[in-house]
Amino acid sequence: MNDIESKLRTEARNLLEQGKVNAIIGFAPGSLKFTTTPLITGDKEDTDRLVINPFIANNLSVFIHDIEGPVGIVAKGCDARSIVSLIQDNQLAREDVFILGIPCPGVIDLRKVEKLVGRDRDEIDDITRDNDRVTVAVGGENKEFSITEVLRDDCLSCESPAPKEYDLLLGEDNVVVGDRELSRSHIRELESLPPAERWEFWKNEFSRCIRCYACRQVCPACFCERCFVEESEPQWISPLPRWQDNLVFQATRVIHVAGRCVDCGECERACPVNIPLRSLTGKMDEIVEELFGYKAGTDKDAPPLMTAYVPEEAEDFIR
Amino acid sequence: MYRRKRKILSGDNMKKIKKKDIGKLLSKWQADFTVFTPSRATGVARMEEWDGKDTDFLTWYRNTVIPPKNNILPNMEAMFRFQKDEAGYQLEPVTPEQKQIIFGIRPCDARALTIIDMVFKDTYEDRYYLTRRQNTVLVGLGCTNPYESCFCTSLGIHPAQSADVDLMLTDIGNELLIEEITDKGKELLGKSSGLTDASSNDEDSAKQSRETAYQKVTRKLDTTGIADKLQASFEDKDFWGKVAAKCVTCGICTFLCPTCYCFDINDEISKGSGARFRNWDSCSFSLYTKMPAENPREEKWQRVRQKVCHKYEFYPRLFDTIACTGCGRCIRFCPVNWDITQTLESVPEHSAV
Amino acid sequence: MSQDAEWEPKILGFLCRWCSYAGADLAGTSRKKYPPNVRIIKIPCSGRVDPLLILKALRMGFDGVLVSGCHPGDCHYQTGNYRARRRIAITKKFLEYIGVEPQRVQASWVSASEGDKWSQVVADVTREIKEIGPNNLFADE
Amino acid sequence: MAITDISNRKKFPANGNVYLPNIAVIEKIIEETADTRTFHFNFKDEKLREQFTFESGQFGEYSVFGVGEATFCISSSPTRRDHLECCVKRVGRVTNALHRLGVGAEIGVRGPYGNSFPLDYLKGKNLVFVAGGIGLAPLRSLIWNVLDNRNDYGNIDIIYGARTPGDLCFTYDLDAWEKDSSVKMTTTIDREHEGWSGRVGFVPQVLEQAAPSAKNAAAIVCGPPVMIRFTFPVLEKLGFTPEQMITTLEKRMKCGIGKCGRCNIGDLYVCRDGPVFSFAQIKDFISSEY
Repeated sequence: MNDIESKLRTEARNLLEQGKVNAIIGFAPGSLKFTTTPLITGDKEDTDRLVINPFIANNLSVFIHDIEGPVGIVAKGCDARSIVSLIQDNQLAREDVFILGIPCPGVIDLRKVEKLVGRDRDEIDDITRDNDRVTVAVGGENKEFSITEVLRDDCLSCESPAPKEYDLLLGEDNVVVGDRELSRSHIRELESLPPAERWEFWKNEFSRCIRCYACRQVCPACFCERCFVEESEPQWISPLPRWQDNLVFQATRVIHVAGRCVDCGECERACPVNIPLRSLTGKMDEIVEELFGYKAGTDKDAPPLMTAYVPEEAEDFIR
Repeated sequence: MYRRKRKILSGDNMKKIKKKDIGKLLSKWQADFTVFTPSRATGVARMEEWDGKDTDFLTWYRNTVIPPKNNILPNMEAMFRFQKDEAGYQLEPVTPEQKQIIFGIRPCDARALTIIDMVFKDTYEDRYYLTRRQNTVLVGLGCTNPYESCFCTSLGIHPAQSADVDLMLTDIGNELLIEEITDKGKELLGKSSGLTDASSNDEDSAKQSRETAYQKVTRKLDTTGIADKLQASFEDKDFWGKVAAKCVTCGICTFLCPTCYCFDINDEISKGSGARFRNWDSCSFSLYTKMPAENPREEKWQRVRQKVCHKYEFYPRLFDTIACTGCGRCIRFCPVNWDITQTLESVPEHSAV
Repeated sequence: MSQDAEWEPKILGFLCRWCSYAGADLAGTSRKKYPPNVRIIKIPCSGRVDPLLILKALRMGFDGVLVSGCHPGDCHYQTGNYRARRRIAITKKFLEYIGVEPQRVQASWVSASEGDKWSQVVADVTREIKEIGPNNLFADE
Repeated sequence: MAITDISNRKKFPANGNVYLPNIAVIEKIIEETADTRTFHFNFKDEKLREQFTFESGQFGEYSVFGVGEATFCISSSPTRRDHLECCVKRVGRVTNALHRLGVGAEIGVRGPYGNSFPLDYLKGKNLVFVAGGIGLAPLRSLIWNVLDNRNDYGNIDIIYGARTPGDLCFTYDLDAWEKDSSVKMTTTIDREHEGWSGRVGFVPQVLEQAAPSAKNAAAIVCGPPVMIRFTFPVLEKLGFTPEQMITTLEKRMKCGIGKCGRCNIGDLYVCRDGPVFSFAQIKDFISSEY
């Protein structure tokens, strides 16, 4: 148990004991190797199970809506941005959430590790990190990698691993280890293709989409009570999982969450059929930054991107 | 508990084949069947039409992400086409006629088909499912390396033995031992080439291989009295609320579940002609049971409860078997690590109803 | 893409009822000649245009989409067209990124008095879309 | 007797493929309320018209091709066979599409599915029909069935209510039953309404006031879930046992034949084991699943 973990447990317990929050949302050990699982509890004894490690993958802000009244939430930098974004969108009152900020060490991407060592995650014995080096013990061998090789792409482009918005920050702000360009390399690669090939690429990717909607369900920015795909009069897109409708669904989703998406990468991690969704959301983040200088979830007092305007902006494409 | 009663043919007519000759065997079968094998060509592991050369799956394949139910109950299939002319609507049913082999199906997924057969045969026969089922030969391949999420042995399934397939293959090193399980399998074997007789040594190493696989399934679930326990806990909102708290109600666990068979029916039309389709649906979605004025499963704990109880309480009452084969996909692919074995182990003891 | 001489693009126009729809009306009543390729849906304000409508139109096979509203500063609802502008801007860029030809998503400000401008916009948009050819994006093969 | 005995369920698969609808033609449309219509229809195929049989309480799956299928009970009585009827409230995609159809339009019909009201059990008994709104549709099939065999049954009480006078369906039937001296008909609306001189009050309250005897009786209940939920306790108070209370349930359905999954209450499938249930069968589930 590390320092942050023990501090977190104490603070979380106190919050519940003092009745400041109705529930704590954090991470507990998962049932599989190298996983954690969301812990959502009002029971103070449960706080002893809270953990902080390089596998705290979920964006926990997605659970805030489930809890009535004030809630204490363990937040990485990206989670906190999602919380801020929810506040901007009037989905949440600042006083209803107690942010237990943690300087995020970066989350290890198990798909990357699997690829690097050529083994599935459950065949790996251990993954340990020492600053910028990561050691993967597999098949009686220790393989060493640089942290940038195994961190999630969204972590590589992270500019503030520790939340800027918090009630309590557990530990010091982290040094940014990221490599923004590396994290966007797939986007650059796609951009270098002719349009028809780009379309072909996404057509192929969405051919295997099974419409499980995990991307939407894990996304804190997807908070609509009824998603457009569920409307039947009119029926905007067919419920059948054709690539065309899968692609329309996802493209619309990405546009709808523009200015709310904090590039937490959870949609991509959740996708059971490996569609590189972050290459869509990440591009959208670039677009809103380039056009409007906007970064989602960085200023809780700012109006949401799509409700604001500057009289003279983005006029060049209009006749 | 439900057990498949089928005679497994004894050892004296067992065959084997060299792994390097599998390609030839599949090519031979391709003359009469569409052959499906594990494939990652589309970017996700699933049973795909064999490309005529790649047998790499023999090294990487542990199990598919998309379960082979997709090849019998596809995630989307046309049921009939319709067209309107002067005489009115004309309907033309679509019948799945393709004869297919699913090569490499795991015992858990094969059992899953046996389990969902019961629904599709019950009261009204489902032509689409049953025709595909009839037209399919299952060639099982025993596991040698189960996942950490696997718990098939807790549900009476052997990771490397199966009576739910037509032919069963066991990895014995450089070769695969072949057992005939059904007449359909026997017939297919008759159309095969490159096989040699297996020796008693081969059978011993197959036995060894199976035993090792069995021992490797370490996740255990005690299912004793589970249906009664669930029934007694049905109204325990506290329990279900806790269990469901971290569920995000996506459709991964149900869509990737080899025994989840629920579907939706939808029409498509353009310029007067169209088709009726069915596609996978999931009890995780609130829309699944939504009626105009009410929804009996509006809350996510109700939907999680439905999923668990359907598999471990209702299905056993209806068909005398648990509708879960311990394939572990719902655990492995869950974005929040919701673990059905943990849920089932934590069902509280209530006094019986 | 094959260029059938007979082929004429089908373009879906979302026109704000206060300015552009009136502008198009004016173009009609003043007998301006312009291509008949735009099918018009009257909307209360260009701010009504959800990107979904644009995608749905393309999915349905329209060769292009034209959103037209009041000039900046003239919105009947004060800010609707500014919001539309942000939305269409990101939609256009994003669709371009995934491989949709930028010409397929068009926007214009046309006031109630600009019948001439409307006919010009339609002529230009139709020509541009004609140049890139039919929308085969969602075709199966 | 078991109401959900499925052994004698009528199977009526068309062309051996249960999912393939039969073409039927709309012959007449009756405006019941502002959003509810009754469709009279007949199968296009003459042979089928003759062969088709059903029992009161069974339902069908109705198609508007290109839009989809929806589930409605057959609201006409099997004793009156020159056409079939279904009553449709406009609430969604398929029902909207059905309302757009006119006389002569073709629809698809699959069925009949599900079990039916237990006539053998009901014979010789006093019957209490309790219905709300469009919930009268399935009961209406049974009521006419019973009235057409009037001597087989005892007293008949009908308690029917709707939100407003304009929401009362089958007013032509209500008039007929009102005039029938062998029927005790009570019509009520939820709240006072201009021009309504009849009874006012919610169906369960009116039932409680009417207080039909439970002796040698059976109550058949259908209406919105909230009405059903409040009606059972009243019947219990009046001395009806769970076995004496019969209802027909409505759930979202797709296949109608127990495959697609969604309409279950516990291990009972409303389409396959129902839609007619005794309260005894469903009381364990009714609190949280209905």
